[in-house]
Amino acid sequence: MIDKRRQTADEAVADIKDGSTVLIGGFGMTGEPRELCSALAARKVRGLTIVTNNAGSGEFGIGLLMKQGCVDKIVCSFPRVPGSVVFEELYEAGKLELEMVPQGTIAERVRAGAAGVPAFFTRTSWGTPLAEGKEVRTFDGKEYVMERAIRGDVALVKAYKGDRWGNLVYAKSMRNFNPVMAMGADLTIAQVSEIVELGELDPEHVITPGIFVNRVVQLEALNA
Amino acid sequence: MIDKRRQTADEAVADIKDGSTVLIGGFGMTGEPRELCSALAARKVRGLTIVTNNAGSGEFGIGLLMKQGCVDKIVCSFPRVPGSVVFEELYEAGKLELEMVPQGTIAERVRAGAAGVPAFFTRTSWGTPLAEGKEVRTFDGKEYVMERAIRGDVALVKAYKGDRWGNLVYAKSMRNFNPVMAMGADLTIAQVSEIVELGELDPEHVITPGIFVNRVVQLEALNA
Amino acid sequence: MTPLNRNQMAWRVAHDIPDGSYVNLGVGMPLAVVNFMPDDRDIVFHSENGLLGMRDLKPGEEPDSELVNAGKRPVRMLPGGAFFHHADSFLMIRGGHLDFAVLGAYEVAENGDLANWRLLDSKSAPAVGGAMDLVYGAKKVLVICEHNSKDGSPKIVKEAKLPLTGRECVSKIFTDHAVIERTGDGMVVREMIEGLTFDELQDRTGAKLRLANDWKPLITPDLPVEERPSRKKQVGEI
Amino acid sequence: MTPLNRNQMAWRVAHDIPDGSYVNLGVGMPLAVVNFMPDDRDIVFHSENGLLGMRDLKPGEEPDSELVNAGKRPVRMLPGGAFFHHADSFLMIRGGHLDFAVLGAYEVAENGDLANWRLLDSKSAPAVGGAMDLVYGAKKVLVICEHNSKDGSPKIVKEAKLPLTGRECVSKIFTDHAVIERTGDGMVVREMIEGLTFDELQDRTGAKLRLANDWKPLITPDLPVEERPSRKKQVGEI
Repeated sequence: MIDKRRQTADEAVADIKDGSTVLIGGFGMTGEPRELCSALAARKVRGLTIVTNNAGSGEFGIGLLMKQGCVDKIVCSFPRVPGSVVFEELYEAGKLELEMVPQGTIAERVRAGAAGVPAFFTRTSWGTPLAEGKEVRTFDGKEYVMERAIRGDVALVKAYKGDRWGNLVYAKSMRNFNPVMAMGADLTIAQVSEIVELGELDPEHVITPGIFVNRVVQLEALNA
Repeated sequence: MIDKRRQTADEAVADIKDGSTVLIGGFGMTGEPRELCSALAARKVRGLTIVTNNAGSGEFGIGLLMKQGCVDKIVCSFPRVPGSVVFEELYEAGKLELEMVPQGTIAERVRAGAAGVPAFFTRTSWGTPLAEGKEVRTFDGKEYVMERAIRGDVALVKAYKGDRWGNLVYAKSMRNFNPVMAMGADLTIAQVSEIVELGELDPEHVITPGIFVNRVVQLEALNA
Repeated sequence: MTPLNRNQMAWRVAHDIPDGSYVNLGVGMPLAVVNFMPDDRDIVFHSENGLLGMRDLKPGEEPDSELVNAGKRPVRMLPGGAFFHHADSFLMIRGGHLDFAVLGAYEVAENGDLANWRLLDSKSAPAVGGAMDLVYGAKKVLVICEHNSKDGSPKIVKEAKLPLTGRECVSKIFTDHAVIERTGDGMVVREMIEGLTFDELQDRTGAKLRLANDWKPLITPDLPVEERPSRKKQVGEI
Repeated sequence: MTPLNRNQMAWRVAHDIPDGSYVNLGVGMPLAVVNFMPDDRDIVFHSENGLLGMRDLKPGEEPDSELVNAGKRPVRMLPGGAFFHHADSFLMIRGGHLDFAVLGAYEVAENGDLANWRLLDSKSAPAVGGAMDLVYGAKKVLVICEHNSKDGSPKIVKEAKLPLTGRECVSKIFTDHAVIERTGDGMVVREMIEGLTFDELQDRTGAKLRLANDWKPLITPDLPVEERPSRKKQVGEI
């Protein structure tokens, strides 16, 4: 029987290793898998590379992971948001490596890693400092930058509902990076507001099919 | 006001030009935009390149397009299915150019064209005759084949329901190539079983957002 | 001579976008454009976090923490809207499916180069967001910015000195002084505010301008800017 | 000595797939595997046209023309299934998300090369479908095929002569005579049907085999193959 349910966030993240590359869904606080991040932070893992869009607000979730010294490097597009105090402090003290990647390039690199594509070309960042050191190639008279895939050891995502096969649906704009990150790692862990019976999610409406998801844990209710 | 509705298939395809590259959704007969293909065939356009998975069954839809002499070249993965008599006759007579592309490579090349990616690398077809003449490159010790994007002038797709903004939902396995082709062309035309009021399609359940679709025409009811 | 305020600039941009367009609004000043769309136009606003068909909340409407725009502010959805994930959202952007992107600017160069993501003297971390995706992805890039910085230096320059967001990507610039189009034949002034001469405008501009033969006065309604409680400005708000 | 029939071969493959696996079945003989899955295992079948969690129709169940598998035959969905489009479906295949692909074969070489999409003497058009995606994409590729062609020539060969589908990609071969695993140390026979000696098996095989120390007899239940109305065989049915 396939049963990907886990009882607690602690149990769900118990075996994540030091030095892992961890993809984290969410866009600002919307769709951030905060409880999974906090459970991981509580384990005081070390040497993580995290791939996510923003660098956390306050001292919870992604912010707590950084605060606890778990993170060596962050790959993101927009680290600073109101309240990204932990990031700013660590970055300015030189204690955190930052790889700045355009938002769409993060999404496409993670998707490429999920799709067996080791590298692709994109116009984005051509002629800018973010293309420095990258291969540039001309197709049909236009220059493009070669980008490499990102593959996670782990993905932490947040969804609205899930089932024991790992199927997920989201609510409104919490979808954002979550389905992308969910595809992109060897071990994908989802926190959901509600675990429903198998068959309750309409197969037409499933956004993340369970094949991408290894563990599902039910946490707080949506908007609770 | 955005109103992408058209009254008939004939009206919807009236301005498709000779020599166009036409992406066609469907997998065998499931999800084939048959009436749009037939309307295009009736116009006796010439010199089309069609990109699709199969090469039509019988003398309707894609089969009729070929029968009427509209097609110079077909890009597909699996031309022969029971009833693909028109294809077989033209191909064996040397009247139809065939570009054989693995099924996933068709999907990925069309998606790349939709996503502004001019080329990408894939393991698929490495070491086989279908990689001949293609650039091979090694990443992390494994060889990959470079594939170029496909971009359509036109896409013909079939969906279950649509609205006047061009949002589409599908029914079961008719989804197949349709949402992929819908993203991949400058002019996307959808035939649907039912046009519903704006707002009737739940934004959580829209599969093809209207941004990809230029025209929607209501044809036969599903399973009619 | 009275320069436009931010609302008037947003109003002017809004009236340049034709019915039926798909539009992305950058974080900061561009976000105000949504408030001034003419009622008779169906415009579909795209937000890079995965929304099509969004609008600002109506006064008194309850915000939903799960429904925010790219600036992380609560919005609502129009009938006909759709949700999708980030890879699909940036496929839309990067694949040329958007008609317009409206972006802020630190500098726009004579050749259309845009710099809007990083200041040279900044000690803190950079933040690029989706700007580099939008500049090459949207069919047309509209820039909305003050004509001059607070110290009087021009934002429309001969050559950009700041790190670029994209090369030769800007189509049209909407400032508090003028509407300027980038053409194959250089920067052309289409509209100027009343009481400003072309020579005065050129003096305030680093790039070489040309006045269109059919130029018009830049006129907008009175649109007072409400005082909002001050808050720390977000990076990327230009 | 009685070679297995097609159903028995499919049964044997089915019993090799552990609980919880995600599996794609190629068109033709592999499709029969779905009928013989042990009841106590949750196996999620993937179909490249965009289904996860499909099963064959139950006897008497009404077919739905909108719900077909990769062989274009009607199927049903289990609770927990999902629909998706072709780009996502092949992302699953090519990105390594499937545990097993079960494929037919014209030839399997000693080094694991597979040829299963094109015969040399064929005058008609080739047809590759999703085979080239599956051979490199699935974590393990299981081959189901008769041990010998109708003319007696081996399908497991020293070197493939037909156009390849993929290189060094086959993990395990299930024939009507034996179960053979490709190891770092060559082709190893894990099971043989009763009444067959290893020398006889080697005689019927082009590749060099080695008999595992712990080899077992290849035993399956009686599973008669029903006579079906003959129909034109589809290309790709191997």
